[in-house]
Amino acid sequence: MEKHRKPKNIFVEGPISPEKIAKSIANHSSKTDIGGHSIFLGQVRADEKEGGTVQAIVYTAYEDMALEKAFEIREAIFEKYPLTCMHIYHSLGEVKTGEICLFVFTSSKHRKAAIDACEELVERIKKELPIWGKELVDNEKEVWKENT
Amino acid sequence: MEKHRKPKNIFVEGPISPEKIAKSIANHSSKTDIGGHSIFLGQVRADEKEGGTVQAIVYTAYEDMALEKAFEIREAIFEKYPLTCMHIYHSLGEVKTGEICLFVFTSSKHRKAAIDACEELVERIKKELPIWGKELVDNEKEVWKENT
Amino acid sequence: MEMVTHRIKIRAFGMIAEKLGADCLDLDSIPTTEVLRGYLYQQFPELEKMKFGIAINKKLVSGNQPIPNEAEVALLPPFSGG
Amino acid sequence: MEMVTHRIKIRAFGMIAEKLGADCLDLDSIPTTEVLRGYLYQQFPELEKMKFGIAINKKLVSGNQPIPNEAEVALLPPFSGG
Repeated sequence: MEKHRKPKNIFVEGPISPEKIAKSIANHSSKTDIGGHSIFLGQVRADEKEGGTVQAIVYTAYEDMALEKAFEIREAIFEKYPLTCMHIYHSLGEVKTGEICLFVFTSSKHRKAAIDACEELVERIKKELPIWGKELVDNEKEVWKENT
Repeated sequence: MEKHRKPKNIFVEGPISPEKIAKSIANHSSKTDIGGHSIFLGQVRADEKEGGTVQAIVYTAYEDMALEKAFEIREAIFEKYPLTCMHIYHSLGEVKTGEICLFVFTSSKHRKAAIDACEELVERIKKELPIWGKELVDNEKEVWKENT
Repeated sequence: MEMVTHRIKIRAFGMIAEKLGADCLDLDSIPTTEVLRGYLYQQFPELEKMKFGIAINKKLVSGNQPIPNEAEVALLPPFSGG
Repeated sequence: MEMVTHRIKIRAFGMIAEKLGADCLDLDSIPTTEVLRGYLYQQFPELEKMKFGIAINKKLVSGNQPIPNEAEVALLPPFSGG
């Protein structure tokens, strides 16, 4: 049996649909050692920018590096918390306001591990993955986002 | 306009379906000031008990008191965190192993408020709502759960 | 001529209801939670070994508390929702 | 007779790619990240006002670092995923 985990693709073209999230949840009903799931969803906001309102964000990434880094983060979080499962999905391309661009999902026997791991994952994803969002404003200006 | 919030029903007969969760997520796509959602799901575990494996939990509640208390918790959490939305659903009746019995959903402009509020809600729900789970074991024994 | 009686309604949940053999019980002449516990322990000795809280009109109380007439008094074993 | 040249491949992302007008750039004779920054600032003066990190073969580096031959060197403006 191969125990070594390989980098999984985390990228989804366009928005992440609620149906995909539902399917991912349903897939865990056979894992009856899970007691709690923690989910974080990033949604594109209609922020007011100079000259207009954000209509969408277009995401690009340095994909190879992002996947390697996501794998490294996954391994570190699995090491730190007693998790049963962990899933990360991030959009590429255009995601309109109100749509989901990030889906982070952790599951564990007990709630605390799932909740803490999910929060740490979200922070690390935002800080460490080479992904960029360009906000499209309704006056056709474009503004590059920056995580703080 | 009526600004006073009234206790909402939080109880769902039987398990909470992934489709209900998807629908609840989709309902928020029109709220374009939301930047992050935090979700916690409680799932029934197939724990090993004296004489067998848990097959299901049957939930009962002191419903009137639970709704009053849930309302009080909701108000306190809305007071403490800048949330856009908050939803709480808890099963009554039988929920089989692998099925979802608790769905807590918070949304905010920024992720931190949504994540912190969700975690606090889950803790308070488990500690303060008069709800009881009786575990059905496969040898037909019944074991009352107790939150710690 | 009718006597004015102090009546309360007991609601029991979870394993307490199982021990009582009922969800509901109408009692009179139970002026305080201490008297209530004494009465219940006398009637249902098994309860003495069980942990349960008391809510009066849907509010948890602690220590010895007066029970108003017509109150709904709930016997609440440790919660286990979620 | 061919000279052995030190070649690197530059990949640019986000607003850095916009300023460069390209996602990719092949350069030679760039032995260190300091030389790379100097070259880029000279060719694209606007970059000097912009914050960007450098990854060599998909690993972020800091300070002045040697760039191996055939390396893939990425210019990474501040991340904004999620």
